[in-house]
Amino acid sequence: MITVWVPALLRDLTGGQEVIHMQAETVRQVIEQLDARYPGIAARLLVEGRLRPGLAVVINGEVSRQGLRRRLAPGSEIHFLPALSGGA
Amino acid sequence: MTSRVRVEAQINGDPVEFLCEPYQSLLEVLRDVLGLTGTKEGCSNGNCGACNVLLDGVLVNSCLVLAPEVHGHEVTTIEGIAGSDGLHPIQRAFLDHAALQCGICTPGFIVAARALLDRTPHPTEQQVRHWLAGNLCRCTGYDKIVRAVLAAADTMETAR
Amino acid sequence: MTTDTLPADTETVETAAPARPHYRVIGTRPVRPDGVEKVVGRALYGADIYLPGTLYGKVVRSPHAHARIRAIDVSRAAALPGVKAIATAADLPLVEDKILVTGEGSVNQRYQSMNTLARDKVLYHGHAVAAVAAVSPHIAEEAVALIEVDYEVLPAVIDVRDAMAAGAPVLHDDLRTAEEGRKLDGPTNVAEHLRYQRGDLARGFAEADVIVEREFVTATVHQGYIEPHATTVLANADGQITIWCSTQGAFAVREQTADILQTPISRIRVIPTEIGGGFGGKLTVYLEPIAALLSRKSGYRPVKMAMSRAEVFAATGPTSASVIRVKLGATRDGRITAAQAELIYAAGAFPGSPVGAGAGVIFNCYRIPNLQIDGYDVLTNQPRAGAYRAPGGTNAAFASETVIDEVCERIGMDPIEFRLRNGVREGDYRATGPVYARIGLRETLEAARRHPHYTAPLGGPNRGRGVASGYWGNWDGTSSASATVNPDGAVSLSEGSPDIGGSRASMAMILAETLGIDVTDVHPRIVDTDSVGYNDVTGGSRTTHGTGWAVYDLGKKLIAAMSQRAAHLWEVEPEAITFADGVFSCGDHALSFKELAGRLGEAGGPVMVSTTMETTGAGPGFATHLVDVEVDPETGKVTILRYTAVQDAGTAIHPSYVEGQMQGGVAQGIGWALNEEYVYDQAGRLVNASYLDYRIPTALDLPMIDTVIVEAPNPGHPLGVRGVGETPIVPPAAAVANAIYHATGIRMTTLPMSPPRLLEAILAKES
Amino acid sequence: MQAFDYVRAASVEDAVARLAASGGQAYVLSGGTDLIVQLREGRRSARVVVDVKGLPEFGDLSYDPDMGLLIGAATPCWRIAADAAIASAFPGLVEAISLIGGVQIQGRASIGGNLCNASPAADSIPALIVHAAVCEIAGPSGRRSLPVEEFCIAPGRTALQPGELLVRVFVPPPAQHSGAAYLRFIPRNEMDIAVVGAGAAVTLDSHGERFVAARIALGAVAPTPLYVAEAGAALAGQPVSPDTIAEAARLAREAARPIDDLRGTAAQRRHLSGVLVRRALERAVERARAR
Repeated sequence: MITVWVPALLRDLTGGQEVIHMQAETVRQVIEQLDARYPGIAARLLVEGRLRPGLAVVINGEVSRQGLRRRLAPGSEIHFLPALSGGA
Repeated sequence: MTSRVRVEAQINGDPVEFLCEPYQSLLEVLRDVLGLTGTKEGCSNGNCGACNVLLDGVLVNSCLVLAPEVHGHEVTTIEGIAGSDGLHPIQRAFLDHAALQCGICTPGFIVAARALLDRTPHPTEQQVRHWLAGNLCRCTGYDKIVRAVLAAADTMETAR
Repeated sequence: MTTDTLPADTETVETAAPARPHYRVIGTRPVRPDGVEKVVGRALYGADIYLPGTLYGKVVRSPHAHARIRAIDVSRAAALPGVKAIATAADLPLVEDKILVTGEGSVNQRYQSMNTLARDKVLYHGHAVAAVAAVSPHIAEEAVALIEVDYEVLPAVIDVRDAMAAGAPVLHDDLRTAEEGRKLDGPTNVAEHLRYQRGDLARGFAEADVIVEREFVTATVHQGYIEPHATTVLANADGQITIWCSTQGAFAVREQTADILQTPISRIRVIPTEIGGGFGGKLTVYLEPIAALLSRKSGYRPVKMAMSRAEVFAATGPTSASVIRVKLGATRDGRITAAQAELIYAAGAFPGSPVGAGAGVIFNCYRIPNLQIDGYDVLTNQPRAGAYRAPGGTNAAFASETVIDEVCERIGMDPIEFRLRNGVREGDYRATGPVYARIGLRETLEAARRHPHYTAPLGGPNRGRGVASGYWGNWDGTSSASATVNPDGAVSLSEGSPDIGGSRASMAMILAETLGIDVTDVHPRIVDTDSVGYNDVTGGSRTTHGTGWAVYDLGKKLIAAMSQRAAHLWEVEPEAITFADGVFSCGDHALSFKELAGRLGEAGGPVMVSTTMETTGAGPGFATHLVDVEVDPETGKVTILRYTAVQDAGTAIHPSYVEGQMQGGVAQGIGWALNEEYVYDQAGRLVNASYLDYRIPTALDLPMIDTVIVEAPNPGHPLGVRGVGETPIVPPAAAVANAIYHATGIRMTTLPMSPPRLLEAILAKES
Repeated sequence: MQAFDYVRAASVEDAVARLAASGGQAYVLSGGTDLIVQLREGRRSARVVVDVKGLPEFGDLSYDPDMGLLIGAATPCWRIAADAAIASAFPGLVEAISLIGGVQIQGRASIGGNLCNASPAADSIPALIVHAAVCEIAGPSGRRSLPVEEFCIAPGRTALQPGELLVRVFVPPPAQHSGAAYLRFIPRNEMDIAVVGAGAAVTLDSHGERFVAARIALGAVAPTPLYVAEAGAALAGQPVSPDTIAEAARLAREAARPIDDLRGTAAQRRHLSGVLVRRALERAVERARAR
């Protein structure tokens, strides 16, 4: 099971849902499933099929540089954070 | 049109002769004409001490001295501080006490500290701080610089 | 040449398990390898490069805060004998949007181009408009005065509150507010709105016994590095461009210059000189693309450019002024129930303030069940905000840590006790979301509470003691390095992280530790962009972590390569070779690293290894600071009597330089707290662009700064390292403000807490 | 840096002739710590600078307990401060000149330069005023004297006429039972321009209980350094007490005509005028009693 924390300004799309659990093996799958459940989310996270510039995917506290290809171990927690926070 | 000035001076013990514009600073001539780039430019208006040199043994900002003014005088720059063994005790102390980080202000501090210890061989911490207040350092918070100067004073006393 | 005695002011606290390994080199205090050159004045910095035939470049800068450029007439300047080239924005190619992450924030290259030379509008006092190259600095200066720019002056906006108001002058007609992947309607100065949110804010505040809410205002401040920006650039007719410059990142200079000039990146070679301070201010290019243009246009002569101190203040990247609102609720027994913050940061002329990082700092020290943080990146007619040591962190912590002090006072709880009750530890979630691995906040709090400073008598009237903690996320990033073994057993190390505060010493120590050799037998060099693999900038407190890890990896590769040579020599399989305590052995055979190095000629030849790593695992840094102040109630002047900084360094490689980072960060934080600020006139012109009137602390303004290094090893790094450079600037403004309160009973909510401001508050309180 | 010529004056007459012939385009160069910055930043423009440091009178420094103190206009501050006899006789003056810049500035800066730069915030001028110092001026029609308080007439402007230059400053010997002090307020502890400066000189009766005479001057609160005659006059004949000192401080505060600028606010300067005059008077009294 993967735990996905929905960015605060996208929660209007998830009906206020803060945390979403799902089965997924990659970040790409996470976004696809999010978009399937809450249409419109992918358009806010991606630009031309890639992660939006300035957006970082944080997996278990670590910023990933592998973008959508990044594989996820079971139990992973995912945050989408502004990249400009300099590792914060 | 201004005319260039011929200047003869002693620089770090050597007789030196150069031509300069009348409005060039000693700092510019040291760096651009004489290749003595150890003297640094931090502000060019007398507020940071990076360009400190000794003029007839007196500590001055070389950015506030016109090059023609040193005609007939003695100038000591950072390049002239070390003795024959390569390092002055103040330089040694700066290394041992990690008294530099980026190092850009270091030549000015060392020249200033040399002028202090020439005049006041056993300064207090407060005297060191007062004397060095015209030298800005943005890296260290001055702690290790002050300690290095105090330690150098001790070393020089032991050597005396 | 190792001085391994600790100065009396330093205490190193090793924390509970996992036990720190025994190190032979790490934790000692050798003389830095680049030290002698620096103390004798022979080290070459940005302005110290002199090539034959060099021209001198100078920049024409806007005298207005906001104006449209109607026309630029360069004819009189071009006619001046000795002038060899003139450049304006017309010489720059158009650059598309491209976000470049620099480690301390991100930057859009289109805006970088517009910042390099103003295209249609000047957006701040000091904005570059044109540049000249001439045979002497004096002629270049005269030529600058002969360039006539026809401006249509526009209304300017400096304060973020004004910039957000309806009817404010808009800097960029095409800017729309970005909000998590969508753009809002209508022209604006608000470039971005970001939000962190968790739990139920209303319920959290309802549970609180005490709620404190305050608004804070902080001024624009500058990094104040002593070395002004300087570069020499030589463009060749074959398209090759060589750049000598003082920078925190040679590869960053290469990429930015390539984008701005639309030149293939491989045709640019950047040779980093020694760097005279940066603190985030030397991550982006200002002069390099201009000098390259001038070099091309002058018939491919080298062009040297160096900023004056006034240009450094007016036209580089200071950090943001801000308005921050904080509301915090807690129970009487000292538990935070809810926290809310709104951070508005001035970005200057182009988007990219560190508001995101500030939003990360503001509550990340604490476990907060219900919270909301809103950040706004707002354009103003000021130079584009650059990074400055823990960008956005000092102002954020000034707000949150003084509010916490007030909460403690209201519930009658010791401020360290309160922080221990709420402070984050491993497994807690950051206010910004992700979970923490092992961290050292609590260790810093406990060490501060144990420190004699915390209970020492204040010793006089008008004195007060302040406490504040601070967080910085730190960065890991990409590092490359290579090493070769010399016949005498010394190792030459080539790295690409500009050494801004002694990192060569740490790199040499890490390699010496790994190889079991003396630190003096490692010769580190910072090399150019053609001579080492890619390196991210020296920023984000990443160098000892990231480049240190790469160097550690090099050490492992060297051991493997040397083991092969030993195997060859002894005619055994490489797996049979063991390496321990600096000695390769197999059966009766044993050779030290040095001995084996001397026999490489017969053992299979020279050894060279290289590595390139995208490192991970940057461990967040935490600090707790104590400060005693005395306030002159008749003048409003604050004297810093005593300062103790406690910080978790994970593993302190070279304790002297860890202490140096702590002391330097504290000094800058004190300057920010008490005196430093940009002062503008009514028309938005900067009026204090000098060290005389932009008042950084002198040696007479500071006491000795005591340091306590706590070591809670970072599990994300093979040596337990965490970055130390930025965290120490986070707590000082808050700590000083809290101390001023305890001395005077006045809560200062504006930075700097300069004498006129504090005096006004004192007089208002008295009447 | 703008282009200008550099000449060494061969004599006072030579300097006067060059200044007179320059049409206002010549500046006298002594320590250069203000002039060179101003020329570099374009705040003053010159065709020629006339270096007077080689002229004998300009480097004078002599003190005689009966005759007083004579300071050449180009004598660097460090030489004055290093003279123990002068420091003991004129502690307020030495206090003031020791505050001009850091030691690097002290190595060059001179009292003559501080006067001729005519900054409202100049540190040495209030101290010279309270010591009743007199300027010795050379010009086309010979020498003349001028009380220091009349030397500055506007920010950056002095009473020197075309062709005139300041040669020396004369400070009369301190009276019996007298003491002086100079204090300034700056945000840091060094390297700043005075937000307010205050000089005070007092002469007490032989018991040290009553003011015989007093002079008070302020810096940075008016277009020129300000001699506050009425504040000193109010003390003459009065007992030394917190009340009389407070009254003098009040008069000084009221005489101040400060402005807001980047270095301070008018309200802050007015307030500090009173505080610093009180503190300077207290210190001057202490010194007078100790003598």
